[in-house]
Amino acid sequence: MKKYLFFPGCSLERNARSYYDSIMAIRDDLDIEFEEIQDYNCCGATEYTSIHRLGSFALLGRNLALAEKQSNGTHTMTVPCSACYLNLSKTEHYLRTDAHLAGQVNQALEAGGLHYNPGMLDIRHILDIIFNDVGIDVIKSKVVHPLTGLRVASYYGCMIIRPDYENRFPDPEYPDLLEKLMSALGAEVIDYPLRAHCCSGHMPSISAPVAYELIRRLIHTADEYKADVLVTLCPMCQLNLDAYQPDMNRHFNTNYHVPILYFTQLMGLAFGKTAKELGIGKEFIDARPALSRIGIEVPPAEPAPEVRHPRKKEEGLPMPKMPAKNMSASSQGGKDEVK
Amino acid sequence: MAEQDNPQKSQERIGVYVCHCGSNIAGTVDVEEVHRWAAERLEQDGVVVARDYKFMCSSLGQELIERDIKNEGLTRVVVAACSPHLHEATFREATKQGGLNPYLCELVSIREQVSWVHSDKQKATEKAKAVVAGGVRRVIHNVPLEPMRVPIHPDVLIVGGGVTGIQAALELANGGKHVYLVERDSTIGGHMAQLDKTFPTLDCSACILTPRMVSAGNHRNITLLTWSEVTDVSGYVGNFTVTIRKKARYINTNLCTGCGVCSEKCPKKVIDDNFEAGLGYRKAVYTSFPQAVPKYPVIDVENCTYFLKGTCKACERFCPPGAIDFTQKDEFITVPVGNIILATGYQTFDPRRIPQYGYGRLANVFTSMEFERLSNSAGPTGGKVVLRDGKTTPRAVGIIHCVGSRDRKYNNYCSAICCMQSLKFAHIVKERTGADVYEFYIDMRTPGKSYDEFYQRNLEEGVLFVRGRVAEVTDAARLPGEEGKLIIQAEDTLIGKQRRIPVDMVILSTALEPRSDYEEVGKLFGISCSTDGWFIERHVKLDPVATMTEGVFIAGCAVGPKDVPASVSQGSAVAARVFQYIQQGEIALEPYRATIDQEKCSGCRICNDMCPFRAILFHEDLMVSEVNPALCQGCGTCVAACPAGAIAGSGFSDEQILAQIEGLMLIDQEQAQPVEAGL
Amino acid sequence: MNDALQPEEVQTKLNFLEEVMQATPGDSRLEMCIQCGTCGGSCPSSPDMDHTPRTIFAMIRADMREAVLRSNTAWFCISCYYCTVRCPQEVHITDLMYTLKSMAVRQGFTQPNTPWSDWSLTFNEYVYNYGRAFEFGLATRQGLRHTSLLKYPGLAQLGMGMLTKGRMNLTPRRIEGLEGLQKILNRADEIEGESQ
Amino acid sequence: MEPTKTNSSFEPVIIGFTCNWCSYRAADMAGMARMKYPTNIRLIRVMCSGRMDPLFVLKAFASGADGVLITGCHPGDCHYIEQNYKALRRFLLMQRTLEQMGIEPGRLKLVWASASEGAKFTDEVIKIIDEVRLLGPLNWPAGQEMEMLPESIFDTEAAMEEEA
Repeated sequence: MKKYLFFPGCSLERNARSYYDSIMAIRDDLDIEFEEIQDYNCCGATEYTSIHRLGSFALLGRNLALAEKQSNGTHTMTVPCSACYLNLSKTEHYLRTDAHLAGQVNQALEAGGLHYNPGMLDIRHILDIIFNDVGIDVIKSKVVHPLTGLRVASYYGCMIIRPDYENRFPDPEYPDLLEKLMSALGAEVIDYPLRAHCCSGHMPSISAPVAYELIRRLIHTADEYKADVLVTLCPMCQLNLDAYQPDMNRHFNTNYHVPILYFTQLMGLAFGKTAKELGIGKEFIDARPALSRIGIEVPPAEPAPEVRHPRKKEEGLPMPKMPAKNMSASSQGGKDEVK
Repeated sequence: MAEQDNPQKSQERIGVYVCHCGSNIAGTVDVEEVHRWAAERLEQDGVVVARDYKFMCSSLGQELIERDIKNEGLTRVVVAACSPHLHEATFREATKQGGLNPYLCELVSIREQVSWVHSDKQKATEKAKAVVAGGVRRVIHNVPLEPMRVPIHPDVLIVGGGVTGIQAALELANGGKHVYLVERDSTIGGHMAQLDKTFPTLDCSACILTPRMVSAGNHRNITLLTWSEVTDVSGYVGNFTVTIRKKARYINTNLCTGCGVCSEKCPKKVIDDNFEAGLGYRKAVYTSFPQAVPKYPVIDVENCTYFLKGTCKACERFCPPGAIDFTQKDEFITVPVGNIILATGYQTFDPRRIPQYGYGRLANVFTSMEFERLSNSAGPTGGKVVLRDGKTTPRAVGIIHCVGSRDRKYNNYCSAICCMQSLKFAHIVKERTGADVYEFYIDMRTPGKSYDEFYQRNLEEGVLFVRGRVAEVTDAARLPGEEGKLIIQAEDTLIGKQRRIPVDMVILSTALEPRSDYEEVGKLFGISCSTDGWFIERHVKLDPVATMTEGVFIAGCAVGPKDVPASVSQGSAVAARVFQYIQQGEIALEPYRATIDQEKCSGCRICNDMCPFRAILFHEDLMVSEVNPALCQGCGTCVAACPAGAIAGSGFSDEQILAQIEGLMLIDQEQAQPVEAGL
Repeated sequence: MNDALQPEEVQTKLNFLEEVMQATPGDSRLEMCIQCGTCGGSCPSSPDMDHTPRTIFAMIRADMREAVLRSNTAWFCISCYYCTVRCPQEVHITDLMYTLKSMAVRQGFTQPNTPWSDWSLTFNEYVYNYGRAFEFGLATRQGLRHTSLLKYPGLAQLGMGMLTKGRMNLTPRRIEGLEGLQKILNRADEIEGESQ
Repeated sequence: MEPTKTNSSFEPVIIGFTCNWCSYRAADMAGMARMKYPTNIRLIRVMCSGRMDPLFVLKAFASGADGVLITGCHPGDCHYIEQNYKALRRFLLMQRTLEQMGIEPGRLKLVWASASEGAKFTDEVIKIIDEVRLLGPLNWPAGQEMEMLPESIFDTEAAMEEEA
């Protein structure tokens, strides 16, 4: 059993409780253990750093210092919230590379009786841990209810893959970790083009129309690609796309219905956990109709048939070859095809 | 204390010359202070003249040295300027003109190793003083040397059969010199053979290139070695020995008539990633294009059914002269040449590295090379500009500049040809389809004869220019009119607004990059590459086709991105540069050689095995070793190895180096004990 | 000596460009901007900004302090970092937007009661007073002040939904080490004040 | 902040030996690319790192240098085929000898840099300056006469033979 420090962040306490619950529900299957950081404070989201430069580093420095104290042999701290992840890793990065800044931050931390040694912690997103440390093979071996027939759009949002201070993710524009993960669960993976676009962040609170437009784009394209569900890995993305979806519909006079779930919830379902323990049902856009298709009556697992290349083979000009590590268009569901 | 090391004043009369190099040196080093210091502080060492001058390498600067030698009776010269690799020859020549042996001149670098790498003026000045003192102390121990002369083999090796290599080969061959033209591919012609039109005149590329290819192929002074690669180079200027691997073609070229029946009958169709840029097909036995030179096909063993499964041989069965030979093996030949020209060209940037442009994911995003083939009348669509479905004519086309160029994540440099190439594409699209064409550029760069006029012509033709680097290309429609289109999203920087422009086809003007094997090639021929990977010129402005390695020359896109006219100019230039050597008949080599003082030699033979050139022989009768100067290359390893100190290395003797070390440290002793030094 | 500006004074007075760069952590590379517009083209909210980020950088170079700090551009940055990863000159654009926001607040250029600056200030107030973000308080304060509930009636419904689904607390949670945190934040602001 | 252990005003002098074909050109390359490094290093050109005589290193230390940097072509790239391997063997022996004489081995470094590695050259120069600065001044009797050194020091070739 591998042990990690765990930084839940404010959202996972209430608004993203189902993210927290689903992570806890699958941790035994993944053979990982979490040591939660005690009495952590808010990471400041995108706001604290907007007003207080040094203060924001000190705010995060307190969390790093607490984590270092609790580290006890493990130096990897995993973070499920993308904003917390970015802020913590950014702070670690700047403290490690800028000795002057590190000095000032530790001077501030001293006022609270704390100290952080830059370089002591590896900050990693939970997706990174699940994908790279646990690995697809283990995940596949734990699947008892393959999500066969469920069309899933994978959505990363921004802060996990950009700016990616430690180069942990191979591609800031078109990643495919979640796609591989979802296909390991037996789901039908959609080549969702807006996978790394913005969920509108704090915009709903600042300028609702701007937010609605950004949310519309994402939901519209997911709908175009006939996604049954859109999975996410960030509480803010989930909140914006889920809770504001009805308002967005009202604003544009549309009628989209794209349920937004955490990827850990789908993992839990595939691992045979109950919808209830995974917190399913707390979303605004009800995921149950889509999920009922893969409930108890789910047909026995059979390998998904290969999706045909959208272009007819013998006519026309050949497509450029894509490197093997990326998924090519032909291996993922396109806009116009539903199996 | 320093004086105690040198109690006697040196007998030599030394002139010290400190170059400003405009502000290149003078901007960071107080050159006047350096020459003043040298005059005062190094007087004991024999410095009788110390001057600074704006440009020592200018004729006036050189005359300064000549005049001082004559008028002041100088016996040694120290120039503090740029790297010896640049101007050592210049100042030695000036010294010679003044009447001294050229090897009594020492050039020390205060530009590449001082002013350009430091910014603190005071510290840089102190270091420059140390460097000058090192040079002065060293030059006292210089001895007159005579350069060694070696004959130059008149044959020339040219690597790369693109337009640059062809041009150079023809120039030399027409001048009566024999050329080995080595090309990795099965045909010469290079990238230019793939192009449809050439800007700005829009001549058909094949029409102007193929006659040259044919001339090169038929020329009695050109030995064409296609499907071949250089595997080894040894020797030095004038006397290289080059080993070339002739890869097996599996075609007996003595019998083959180039009729093409083999390709016709071959049942295996393969995507042609090379000549057709992945947009068309070829067979497993193929010639890249009908006008290929030589006309002989090759068998692609990775795809040939016979090589994969042991059956088929359709080509063999149908070949009229029976030229197919499945038993052929790679062949190695060794040729002596005097000079080598590298015209190895470039490769294009792989736009899959910029995922937001969608290449490889979105069918109708094309690279510039794909578009060349698409618009080429000999290409897969017969020159019809259509989408990847092979039939639909686009109604709107977006052309994106600087894909992989001018971007710190990929290549810092401007690829030089993309603006003009993009204008050419715009013109062709307009002419053949009437589609709306959008050009997305950061800066329009059209310096060249009639180039800007071509830009004007595109404006007249109604091409729409958007100044803004494209952010992304997507098929995710969100506005009316975007359905089923590719949407190009960019800031139109001239109005300061984000725009989304729906098009049917996107062409990426991809960067020109150094060949991926530039490092191995550089190593093989002993030349260096810039951090980008382009070969480095001896002098970027004044000697752009020579390299720091004597006898190895570079031309064309292997030196940096270039269009056709510039490549051809370099092809001619490099030929002229090589001619000069061949016509001289012989070349002077640095006379740095080892010699063994047989009186001191104890016959221990340690040095014998040290020499990789086997230049040291042992006289069993006398029990002493001796250096053969014809074989010695002057590395000095044996000099350092001799336990008896019996081996001397001319040009880099122990005395010279030890004195230089002392000189370099002189300034610190002065700072430590300024009073005692008694200036 | 005449009254002309002394050379040292000329040197010590930073222009706006230098000031912005100095106030940004690390090497922001702002001086390297080539005005290509990749940022403005990539930005999800640039259509709603007074000026695109690229324009703002040109204005910074032109020393247009007030126009830059009064504009809504930085406040509309959502921190998606597309501009940062796509910028061919590797300018740290998102970080620069944070710098501009804090400069605007410190130099008094934000109009009071704009939803954007209020949002940041309110958010930070909760962080300072409780050590945690407090969604309910934030949403109600922001909603009451800036959102016309008549125009967006769904927002009230949303709040109710959050409560009934158990996704929002009615009272903020205070961390135990709040006193220490406040000392840390105060000290940080002091140090920053000293160094400026 | 912890006070630094060394005297910060100490500026070491490093003598650098560069081979004509690779590392001298790397130094030129660094200049042409306007890379920056401190002024503490002063370079001497030899034709090959194989020319490096232990005598040169000792002379540099005896003349007041605090460190010596030997640079050459990468193994396998030597203009003279394999002479840099000889430089390597000699270097290892020299380091051992220096240690016996009470000179920290860190004061003598061997680094490979090809003609295109201006950046690497720059990095290595900065590195040795920093490292020697930490070691502090080399307090060798100033101007020590070479003759005073034990004869055995120069006998590295014999030792090399033995090793080989």
